[in-house]
Amino acid sequence: MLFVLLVVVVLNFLMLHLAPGDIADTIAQTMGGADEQDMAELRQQYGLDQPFFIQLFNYVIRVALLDFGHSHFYNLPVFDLIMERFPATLLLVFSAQILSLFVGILLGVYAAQNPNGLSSLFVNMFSLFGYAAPVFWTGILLLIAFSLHIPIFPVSGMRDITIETDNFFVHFFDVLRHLFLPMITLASIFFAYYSRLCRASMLEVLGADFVRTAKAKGLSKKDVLLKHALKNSLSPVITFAGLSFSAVVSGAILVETVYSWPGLGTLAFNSIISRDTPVLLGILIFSTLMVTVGNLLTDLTLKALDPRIKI
Amino acid sequence: MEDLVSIKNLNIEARTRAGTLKVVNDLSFTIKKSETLCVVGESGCGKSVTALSLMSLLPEGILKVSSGDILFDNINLAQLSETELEGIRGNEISMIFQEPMTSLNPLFTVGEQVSEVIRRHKNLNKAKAWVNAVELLDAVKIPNPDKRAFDYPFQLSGGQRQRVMIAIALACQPKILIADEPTTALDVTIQAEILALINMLKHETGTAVMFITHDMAVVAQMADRVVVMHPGKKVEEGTVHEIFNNPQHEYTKSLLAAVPKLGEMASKKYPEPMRLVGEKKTKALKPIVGTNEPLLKVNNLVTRYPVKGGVLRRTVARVHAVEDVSFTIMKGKTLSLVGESGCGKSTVGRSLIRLVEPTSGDVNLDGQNILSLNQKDMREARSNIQMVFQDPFSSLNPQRPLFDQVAEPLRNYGMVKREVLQEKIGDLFDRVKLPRSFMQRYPHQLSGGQRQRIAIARALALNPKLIIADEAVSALDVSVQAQVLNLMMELQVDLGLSFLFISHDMAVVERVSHDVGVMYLGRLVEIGPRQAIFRNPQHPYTQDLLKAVPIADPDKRKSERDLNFKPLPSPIHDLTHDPVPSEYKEVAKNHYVLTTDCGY
Amino acid sequence: MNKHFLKTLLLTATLIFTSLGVSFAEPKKGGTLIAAVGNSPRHLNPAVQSGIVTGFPGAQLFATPIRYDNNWEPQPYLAESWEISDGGKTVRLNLVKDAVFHDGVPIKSSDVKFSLETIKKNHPFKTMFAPVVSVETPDEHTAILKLSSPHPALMLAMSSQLMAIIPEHVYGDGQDPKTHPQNSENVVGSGPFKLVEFKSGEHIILERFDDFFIDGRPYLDKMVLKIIKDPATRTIGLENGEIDFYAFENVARNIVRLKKNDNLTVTPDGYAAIGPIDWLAFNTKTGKTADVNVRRAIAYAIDRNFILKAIMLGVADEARTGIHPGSPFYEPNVEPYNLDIDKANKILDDAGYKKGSDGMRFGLTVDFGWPGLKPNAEYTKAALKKIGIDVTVRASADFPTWAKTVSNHNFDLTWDTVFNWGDPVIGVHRTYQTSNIKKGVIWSNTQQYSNPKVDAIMEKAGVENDMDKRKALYSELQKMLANDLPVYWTNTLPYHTIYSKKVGNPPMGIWATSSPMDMTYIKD
Amino acid sequence: MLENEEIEEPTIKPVKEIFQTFFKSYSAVTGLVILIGIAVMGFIGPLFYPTDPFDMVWMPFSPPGADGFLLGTDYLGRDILSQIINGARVSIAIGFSAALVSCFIGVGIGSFAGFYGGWVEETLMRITEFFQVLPTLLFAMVIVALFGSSVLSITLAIGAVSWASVARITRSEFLRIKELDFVLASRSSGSNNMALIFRVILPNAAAPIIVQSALLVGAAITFEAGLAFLGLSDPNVISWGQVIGSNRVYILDATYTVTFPGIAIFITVLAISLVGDGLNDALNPKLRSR
Repeated sequence: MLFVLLVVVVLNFLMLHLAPGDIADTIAQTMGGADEQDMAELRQQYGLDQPFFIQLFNYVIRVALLDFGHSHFYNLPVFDLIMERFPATLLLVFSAQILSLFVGILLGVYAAQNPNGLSSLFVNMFSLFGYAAPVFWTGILLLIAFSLHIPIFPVSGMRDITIETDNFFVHFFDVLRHLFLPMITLASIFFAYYSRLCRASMLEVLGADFVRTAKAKGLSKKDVLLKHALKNSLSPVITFAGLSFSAVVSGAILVETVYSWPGLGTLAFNSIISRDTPVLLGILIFSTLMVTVGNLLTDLTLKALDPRIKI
Repeated sequence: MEDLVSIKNLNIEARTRAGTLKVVNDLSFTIKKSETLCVVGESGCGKSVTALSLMSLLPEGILKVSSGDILFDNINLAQLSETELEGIRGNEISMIFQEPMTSLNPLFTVGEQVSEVIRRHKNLNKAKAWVNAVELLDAVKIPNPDKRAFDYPFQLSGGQRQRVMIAIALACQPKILIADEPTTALDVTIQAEILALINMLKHETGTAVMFITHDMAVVAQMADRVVVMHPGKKVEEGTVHEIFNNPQHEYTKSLLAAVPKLGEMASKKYPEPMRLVGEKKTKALKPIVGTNEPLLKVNNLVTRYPVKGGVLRRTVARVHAVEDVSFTIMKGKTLSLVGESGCGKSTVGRSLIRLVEPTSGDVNLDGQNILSLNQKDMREARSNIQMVFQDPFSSLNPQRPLFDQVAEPLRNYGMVKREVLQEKIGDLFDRVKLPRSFMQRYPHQLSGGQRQRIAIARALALNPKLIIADEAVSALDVSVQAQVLNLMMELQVDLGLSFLFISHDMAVVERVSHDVGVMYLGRLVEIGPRQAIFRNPQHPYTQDLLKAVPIADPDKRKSERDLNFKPLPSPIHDLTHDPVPSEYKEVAKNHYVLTTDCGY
Repeated sequence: MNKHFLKTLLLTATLIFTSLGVSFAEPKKGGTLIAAVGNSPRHLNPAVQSGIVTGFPGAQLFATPIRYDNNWEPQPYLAESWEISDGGKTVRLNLVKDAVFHDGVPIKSSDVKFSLETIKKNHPFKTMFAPVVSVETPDEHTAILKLSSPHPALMLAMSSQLMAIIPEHVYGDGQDPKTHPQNSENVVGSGPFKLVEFKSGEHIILERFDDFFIDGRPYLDKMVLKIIKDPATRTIGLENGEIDFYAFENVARNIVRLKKNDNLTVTPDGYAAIGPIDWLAFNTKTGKTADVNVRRAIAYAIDRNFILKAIMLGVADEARTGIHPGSPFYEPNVEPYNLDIDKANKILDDAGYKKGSDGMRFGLTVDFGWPGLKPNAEYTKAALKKIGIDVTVRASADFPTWAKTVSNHNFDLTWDTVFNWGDPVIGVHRTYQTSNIKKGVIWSNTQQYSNPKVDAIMEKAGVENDMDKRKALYSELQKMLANDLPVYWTNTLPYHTIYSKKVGNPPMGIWATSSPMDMTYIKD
Repeated sequence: MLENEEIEEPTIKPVKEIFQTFFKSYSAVTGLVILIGIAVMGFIGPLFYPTDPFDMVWMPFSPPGADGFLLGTDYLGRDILSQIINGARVSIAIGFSAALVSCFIGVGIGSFAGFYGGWVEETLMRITEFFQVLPTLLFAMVIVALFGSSVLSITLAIGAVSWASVARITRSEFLRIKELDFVLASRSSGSNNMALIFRVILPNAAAPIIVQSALLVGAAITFEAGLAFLGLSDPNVISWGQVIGSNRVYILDATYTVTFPGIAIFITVLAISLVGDGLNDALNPKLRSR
């Protein structure tokens, strides 16, 4: 994990270095321009006149001390900026992941019972839709449908800031209402993966010797399916869920942009438009961290599920 | 006695892409209360399918009973609802399977899995069922059952898992226990224990047993009556003595002829091919004499694998796979290495041609020290030693035609010009008795025996001096095994080959070897001429091992009290472990016995 | 039935009753205005940050010496009166007596002096206060600005957004005002609203400042500025009533759509001082566009009408020169370069740019300054193909990259939107002056256009206090520029304000939302 | 007595049988037909429908069907049908070349890691792991944003971020296959490492790699669309994603400008995944009985 973070930090720095134009350029242009002398001053201020390796070293040290630099666009420390947005993305990513896992497993188990039947075909088609439709497109269509034509969900944001109450539940349900469409949109991509994987894995497990043993014990169909088979077929699904964390985060960027969800995705989008590179790279580090933690959680879940796994 | 199970004119069909296929054809037999019926036959004869149909557990959509009746306790199983069947399964009919490694659910403790079946059929509460389960584990002789009940299957050895399966099967005192090849995947010592356990429990509870196996030796040990099956049909039925002493059907006869029986070579100094039913009687079965000129000398061979661990992936321990092993193979002779799984015999074979890199020792082939060669010279040296592997399904590249596979070594060494390659390969096909028309076929178009022939042809292509046959016949049905063994012996005579024959099957080893080495936990515990080892085993391990081997003769049944095996210790040691060198005592000419500790 | 339910019922009934009733003509106190903002501001201190994004919250948080009504007339604000003397070289401001900052500290003339100096030093609009030599503070409520020359733009420069009065006791602590922490949080302002919360990219919440120096104002209790970047999302929000107010809408399609909505008012009023003009700028120094004939041919090949009708859907106005048509200095009688493909081809043929075998003469690149101009750039590609110019559209992912390219003069053509900022001296001169060819500085004279006559006229117009004479000078300037064509001006950017019918008195001065909304209220 | 064992199911089937299995599946054939149709449309279509996608041919925002424009016109009056026809070429080309790039990197890294083991594997898999946790879209955004949005940079960016799955699959296949006896046999009959990797193991590992790469094509197309949606596309070429991205502001009134290219992407990705499923069934004998 530390290694991954170190690599991303170094990679960040390399990209910054290789890309045309440096931070001083960007700052100068954002403020409306600067002459040669101002530029030199800026470069010195940001340590850009130092040799490559010293700059790299300084960058790594700064990141290690949680100093991701300063956003010249928002005029805030990048770390503060990211911490402000981080919870929203975390909420979206994890709720979508859990929802898609839940629905995917449900569909997969359902389809596995009759692998060649109509229900299986239906599950397959349903999940393929989520897989093949670009997530931002799904988002736009849902937005038009459920915020404009049938306005039952809010258009944007995460909270209705006009609510004036300290009641926790009011706020909770308000966030839930805002979360609903983005979460469904993001989860829709992964219904496909999880349900197909769960179906395949269930089919494989249903052919396993120990399922035959369970049947030979005289257990009911339900017990065989939900107790013996399901628990065993979860591992590949959860493993894959861990691997797809980075894809979920990627999807979240698009979904956030569509729904103006105040998370790292919109921040990243905005940072691109304003070439706020420190923020962008900070987000990259943070989301890598988020994915790594997600993977760790997956490993822990797998371990809880399967006594054979040691970490 | 009363019939417990009665199968009448049973037909079972398989649905395949090619259409429906009859797997079981008009089969009828009965099982009486408290008797052991062995159903014997080679792979694909329909014996396991019959067992599953008795459980009504044929895989849906693939196999189907097309006609016939299965009566259990005078109830026609076909007329029962699924719920009623669930009440019978595990309760009145129960079953154990071939693979103890996969037959238990890996995610539940064994206690849970045993108590589950009790709760299902006996309506006990959780705590009582657990107590009952622990008692059952004790009954199947699992040590410390109250503690082991909390273990997961992966924490148990293969033999213990099969005991758990037996505990599950016998939990509700079923009227019949179906055992489908329950010992095939186990080592011979464990097999002996499991067979003894089944026999003991059978006598205690009076349950009937339907025992399915391909192994005539096991049949001889277990059966009261025998049903012999040959593709889908019953060819013969009778008591165990009738079948062994006076077989009627040609197939039964050929099957018995193909089974090597431990002890039948005791009087012969040199190995010789088997006489198989159907072959011309006139064919001379000459003993294979060989020479006394050493070909391969192995001294103090040690092979250890690192075990990596921790954050930095450092080596934290070592697997001591081969520990101070020395032996010599003579030109034109066969040395067999025997031992149970994990004893290091395969690693010895692979170390010799450096498929795994030995840690230390000398390997001297015809005066050339193999371990000191550089990569290029090693490549040359490999042409003198070739290997034949165990699994006929994985030993050939599925994507290349057979011609290419046999030609591969020749091409690699650039030994033969292109024009004569065709002819040379043709010769090799002739040698292993495969039609030349097979040259453009792919491996999947071949049977297992044919594949092993191809593997042998490939090994022969470079005119090697030594062939390492690593369990080369273990995966084959007995009749095919006998043919391949005969072929190997024939080639040995014709080409003056030496073999290092690695096997776990004592009866086969007795048939083919000049010399035998017994391995245990990485060490050679005893080595000497075949006759000396089998007739006069000196090391306690060799003695126990020989005791465990079932003999394909119902008159030579083993009794339970002979059995007392120790569990195999772990070959993994930490880095500081410094094993003592192996020291041997020569008890007779060329017969050496390990005197230092080997862990047994 | 419990008490709570009764109460709710009563409340609902009241609400229905009042909403059905006639709305009050008189402004009413209380209520929350939900406004949308198209982008997240960098921070909230307009003294060191230009732009309309900071301008909106900035004008609510900070008061300016004067403010303008919608007839370009200066009105008292923080300065209750002012006198101009010495031929325009001395300006005396008399401040309101009881004004205080949000932390309760009185606003003194020294704060005005500090603010002006800070702006002069840090604000990108260098011409705004360039002639101001010094500020004298004879007493706490009087500030006297001394100028080196008359400066007609000064009054405008002292109004909304451009001259925020910031507290010296906060920003004078030695930190760089451009990166001062209190630019974003704990803002101590001087305006009608104080900051409750600023979450970048999410929202800005403002609430009424009770000690505001104009009694009874502001009317609103609270303003919530939601930051919503996606135009479609904003539009849906306005349509389903989640958002009451949005200014600076420039997506023509949305304007047309929202105009059809009975619950909303859509108006282009209130942007006179912003003066945004879309134009196609040429590199007049290097490349093919250094030739005025090429520039003219391009101008003839581009159909301004198409841009107005098809891209802008008729909601934008024609702009023939660099001065906004809403400005009193606008001169419409210049060569308009109406679409004439034949003429364009002829000019190029005559100038010696022959068509090649593929029908193409030469290639050019076109950049664009912000995503809204992408259609214009794409249109340019299609339009210039007809006169044999092969145009490659260069997309910069971000503003700084484009700005760097253009300000370093590495371009052929670029689409851009440039603001007049009220007076030509502030927003117009900068793009044509020879002296303002500043490499690396965007919205300077990046065309590198240089004409001594033009320079001379601008110099004169900049200090001319007589309105008619000034108009004449600017008229001549516009004609000369149209002839040299360093830039081909097409249209105004169609800024519109959209607000719900329940909003009373939306800001309709010349500065749109960059002016204080102390008079805005919510009808019942 | 002759050998009479049953011939078991082949583990890897010859080409002919693969084709047979593939073409027996209706969904796979449908997918293939659609895919070929789209490719034909993209590459030959412009000959029959020569309208330049960049030309303004009619009034902006003509609804579909009106005035002879089947799918209507966009905000500049450009023909959306022509954009979809021409966009197919770019979208498919980017999809395939990006998948090819990832396949190349993934197979290279995966096969060497799986074959050599030890520190080589350790290092290579750490790198793979890194690319696995890197949020791909974000990383590609950074690359494109920093280095400019041209077709090349977009293709390379997509290729560079999506190879991890191929590498993992290749490695695990190599780990599995290299233990099989025929590899040992080939080694003991004198094959060198390169021959083992490329002539012996890789052909046997091809099936899952091909299936994964096929799916990557679909993923790359959506990926490109996602980048274009965020405004990171090359404005000088028409791709479906770009059509969506640039029409995005008009979705409320001219929803069709976004709907049609969205449907085009949807159908293409769907077709690719159907083909992928078909390939999977045809190449993977384990799944056949299901």
